Amino acid sequence: MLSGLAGVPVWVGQIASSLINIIALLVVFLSLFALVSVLERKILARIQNRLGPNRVGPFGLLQPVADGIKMLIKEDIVPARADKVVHFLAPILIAATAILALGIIPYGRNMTPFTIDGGILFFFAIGSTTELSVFMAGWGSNNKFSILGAMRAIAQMVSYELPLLITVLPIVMVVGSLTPDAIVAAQGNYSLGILPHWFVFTPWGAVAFILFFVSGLVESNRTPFDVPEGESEIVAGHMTEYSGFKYAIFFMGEYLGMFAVSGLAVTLFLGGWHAPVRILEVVPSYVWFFLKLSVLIFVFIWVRGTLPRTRVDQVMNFAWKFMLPMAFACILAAAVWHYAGHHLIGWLYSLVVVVVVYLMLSRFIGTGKKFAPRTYRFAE
Amino acid sequence: MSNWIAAHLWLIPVVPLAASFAILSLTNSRRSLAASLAVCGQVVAFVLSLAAFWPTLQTPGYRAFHNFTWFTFGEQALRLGFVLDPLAAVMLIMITLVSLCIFVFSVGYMAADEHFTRFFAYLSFFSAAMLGVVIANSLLLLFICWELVGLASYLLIGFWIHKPSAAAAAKKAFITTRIGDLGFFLGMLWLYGRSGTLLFYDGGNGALEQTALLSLGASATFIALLIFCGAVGKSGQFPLHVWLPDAMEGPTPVSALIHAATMVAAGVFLVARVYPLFSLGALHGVTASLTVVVWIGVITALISALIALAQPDIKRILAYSTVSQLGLMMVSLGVGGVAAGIMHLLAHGFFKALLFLGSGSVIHACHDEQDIRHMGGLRRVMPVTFVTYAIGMMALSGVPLFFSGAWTKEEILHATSLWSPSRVPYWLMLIGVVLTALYMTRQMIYVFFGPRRTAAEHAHESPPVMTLPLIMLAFCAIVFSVVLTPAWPWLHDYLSGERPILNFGLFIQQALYLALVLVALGVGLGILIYRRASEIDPVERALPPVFHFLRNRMWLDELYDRTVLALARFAAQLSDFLDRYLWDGIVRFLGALAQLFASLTKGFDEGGINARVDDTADAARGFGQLISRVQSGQVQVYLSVIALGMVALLIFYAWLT
Amino acid sequence: MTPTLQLFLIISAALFCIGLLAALSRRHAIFILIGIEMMLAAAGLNFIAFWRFGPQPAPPTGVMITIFAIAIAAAEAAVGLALVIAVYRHYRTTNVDQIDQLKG
Amino acid sequence: MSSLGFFLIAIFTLAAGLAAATMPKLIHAALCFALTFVGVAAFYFLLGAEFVGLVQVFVYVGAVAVLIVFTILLTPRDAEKDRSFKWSGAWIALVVFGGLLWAILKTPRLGTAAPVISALSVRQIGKILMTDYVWPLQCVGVLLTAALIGALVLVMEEKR
Repeated sequence: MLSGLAGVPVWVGQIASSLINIIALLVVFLSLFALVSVLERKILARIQNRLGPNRVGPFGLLQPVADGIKMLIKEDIVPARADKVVHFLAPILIAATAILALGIIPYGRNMTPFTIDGGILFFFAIGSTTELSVFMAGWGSNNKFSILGAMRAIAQMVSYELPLLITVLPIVMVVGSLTPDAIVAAQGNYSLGILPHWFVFTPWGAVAFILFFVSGLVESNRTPFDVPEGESEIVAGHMTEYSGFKYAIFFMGEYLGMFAVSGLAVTLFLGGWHAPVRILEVVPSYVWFFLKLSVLIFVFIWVRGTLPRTRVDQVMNFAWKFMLPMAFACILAAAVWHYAGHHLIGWLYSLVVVVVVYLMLSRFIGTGKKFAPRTYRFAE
Repeated sequence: MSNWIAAHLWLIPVVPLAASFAILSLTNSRRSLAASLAVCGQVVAFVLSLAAFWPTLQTPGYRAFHNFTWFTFGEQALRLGFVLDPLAAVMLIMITLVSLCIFVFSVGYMAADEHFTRFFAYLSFFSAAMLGVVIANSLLLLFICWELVGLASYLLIGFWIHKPSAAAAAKKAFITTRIGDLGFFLGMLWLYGRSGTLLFYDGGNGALEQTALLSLGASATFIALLIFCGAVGKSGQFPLHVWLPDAMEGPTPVSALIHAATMVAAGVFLVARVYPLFSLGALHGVTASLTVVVWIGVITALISALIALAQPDIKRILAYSTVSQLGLMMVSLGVGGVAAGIMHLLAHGFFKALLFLGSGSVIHACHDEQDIRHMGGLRRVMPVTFVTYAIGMMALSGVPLFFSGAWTKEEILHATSLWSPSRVPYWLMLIGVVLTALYMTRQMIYVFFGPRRTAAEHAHESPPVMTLPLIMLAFCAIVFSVVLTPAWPWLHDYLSGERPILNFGLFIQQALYLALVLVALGVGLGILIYRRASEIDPVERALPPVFHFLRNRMWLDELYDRTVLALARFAAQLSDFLDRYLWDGIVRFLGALAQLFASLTKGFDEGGINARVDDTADAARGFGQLISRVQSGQVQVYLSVIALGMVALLIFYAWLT
Repeated sequence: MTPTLQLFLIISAALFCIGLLAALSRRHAIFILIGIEMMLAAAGLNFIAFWRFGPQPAPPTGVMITIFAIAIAAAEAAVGLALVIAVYRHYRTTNVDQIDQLKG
Repeated sequence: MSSLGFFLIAIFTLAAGLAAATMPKLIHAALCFALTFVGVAAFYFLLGAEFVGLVQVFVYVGAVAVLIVFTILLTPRDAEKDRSFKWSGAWIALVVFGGLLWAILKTPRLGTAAPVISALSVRQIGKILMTDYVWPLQCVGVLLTAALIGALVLVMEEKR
């Protein structure tokens, strides 16, 4: 944006522009973080038929400020024989990677903070470091529960990283580029003015979107798959030994990760900052982006409120036995769609492929393990 | 009929041979069967000989030969054969007849002996071999039978093995004859080398026929002389006669058969058979070889006659007389009187066999006493033996008119007188005749006349089985003279291939008178000297040194002993010495040398090479350990080695550029 | 001092030697793997440097090679680590000096 | 090609590398290892090969570092006792560095500045991968699968 300033050494300009970007990004997403943390508790409450936080500020909107202050005041306890350095670095790394991931998402027409040729790849590269940081957290706190939690988290994240990537593959194949802007541009036009060319409306796109969304849930350790910090089993997983501000940062990292994933989902499948209808193009692009983003976040929270926690082996099985094959099916469908023309027939063919694979998988993956009849044993 | 027997002439020797093998297979107990087998064999042989004799009568100079190939090596074929001619025919008859008489005689004589069957086996084996010699048409076949005869004589002389003297005598006889046979063998080889064939008569190209003879040329005399050595050995001529008197150790029939009639005659027969070789290139009948034969004959005759005078043993006297008579025959052959020699051979065969058998019956009667000085006065006790013995004595000494010996001797003397080179043999022969008469009368007086000394006390006449052959032989000795008289010289002409003509005019010859004088002189001297025969021999009393000289056989045995045997002994010792010290020494020295060398190499090998090899081995192991230390199993060491290697490469690269 | 090829080479050589240092000087088996990975990365860096500083319109073979090198290094790392775990499970130690059963 | 960036990255990478080699604590070494690779990725970015940088980060930081950390986790016994540091290794490394340095300084024509190039787009790389390097790509695919299976087999608990 600020390249126009002349007479300034090139690198000063570069640094200035990148700084501005970063600040803007931070402001937007930190405020969003605060908002969402409250919203989440309110929505969960509403799902659970209760009110949620409404004491602090109007409708409880200042609750995050209160939480923040609480976190700051709380004593930051570090376990004695813990690995101080690693313990300290873990939360920072998680937050940093999350923010970095946000850097490449196009929020509006030419409003992408960093245009990197391999943007998507950058996003996943950064995403993969989260596992390392989770492990650092688990190992740093020198606590069996935290290590166990970290191991589970890493196992889960590693297994779901693959479907995540492969679902993105059809889009990159169709668009032909790894840069988010190109992808959004590809979803630009509308057929008949009212049907946007978003990828989600293509059969393989829909399936890919669902898979992507589920993997996203797993990546950010959200509810149905929040085994790592399953309260009932291993306290807070790798975050057990954290308290005070570090815990807050962990939270922040988690939320930012969620935003990043949903942001990417929006750019890939929901047409980024494109309006749903041609005539609505006048509305500024970023408005559409954030609207779609909020919808996805709502779904995140909604899902967290409704679904029970899954068992670790179920998560693993689901990833390797269902998600991966379906992802490959999407690629196939995308290929069929691409070559059979973009209009109706191609659409039907790819639908057929997806449906066939889905049916086959559901048929064969039947766990076959009948659940043993529930037995009760009363304490003697 | 005639050419059948010529073709099957080989039957004659084979029948007695088969008989001998048959007898050998019998056990000692089958005595009568053995005797009958031997006698029958001899009878068959005699009949066949008569059959063979018959065709030779028809045509004078008859000769039928049959040759067959013995075996072939390469493209050369060795052929043997047998021939029938007057010489062979006559000899066949003489041998078979004499053998027959001796067989019959020995049946009685050997009755007491326990090896009776073996004796007869040897006898028939001997006669078979003798017959083989006679009919052989090849020098090789003759030589083979010649050796078999020698073997038979050895077996028979040494028949009484338990007597060491007999064994020694057999050995002596065999060895001396073998020396002679050696010469014979060389001659044969030489002949074969030159003429290419050993067959006598082979339709023109036999050894004794003109073509081969001419091809021999100068070597004929040497070949003849070599063959004559065989004859000298077998017939006991001068140098090799020493074995014959010792051969008396054998039983008397053996002596009679072998040393009177047949074997010793083989030598003379050989010379007669091979006569063309001797007479090749004769200047009116005289060749070098023949002169040699003459002189050998003369010397032998004289020496043996002298020795016979001093011998106490009855059989030894007869033995020496045989030697002397053989010398006489050799002389006759040498001077060219082949027919005369053969005639004398035949006649001698009969009366010498008679004398031997007579002495046999005397010994038998005197219980095996052989020393004539212990006998005496047997005239009355053994009339038949006395009469037959007297006939034999007169035939031997050559009393003219009735006795065959006289005629043949007269013929020989006549032939000798005609011998051109020198007259000396003639005179010596005359002395020989006198000496023969002398020692025969000495023997007669000692044995049959005078008082009955110790052994003769209870002598008695021999049984008919022994006296019968004596009578038969005596009869032959007398009747044989019929064919010998100059009036009807049938045998002489038969042998020389002419047709005999009867001419009584020649009956009394001038030489006959000479013979009469000589015999009378001999007998007279004998009676004169030995009238008072006693233990001590009159001659001994008169000329003791001469007598002892003769008694000990002119020290010839001792001479031989000191010369030839000494030489042999010396040669043996020399070779032993050489072998023991020289060759053995050399070998041991070489051994020591090898050992020295071995120890040297061992030392060098041990100290030098092995040590060095061990060092290298240790070095290799050390180096190996050094290297293995690099393989420490620690990954980091490997990595650092790689790094250093890279640096080294860099340095090398730097060094290069 | 604009970054020249020589500088890049020196840097990658340095990185290489640090990898070597890691491999050689530490006892734990993991360090060997770390060392190897660093050395491979240094090599990759070299390739890209040469591609970058080479005659320009060159086809990006260097890049290709580096990509494949990275892939292979990843495979190698996986197997290496599996080995380390297997060795540990068997010998109860990861101390490289003690793991010398292949001693010559 | 900003020389400032170059130096910063160089210093950062080498420091991280040295730390990885010399850190007494194993986990710290592993993490520094990850940092080194981030540094190297930065180099790649500097050299204009973003895709390789990203792949580098993706593979090394994402996968290898995690693997290493897991391995460290699975071999607890002497992770702490590992204090010793063998200086012989250091000397050898130094010698090798000297050798390489010598080699680099000796070769001529290395001092050239970086020519201006257009950034290498992922599309180009994709095209080349799919045309010229199809065969190696397949091989690497097979290799990776094999390595995967191999590693699994090695590590699988022997079910006695």
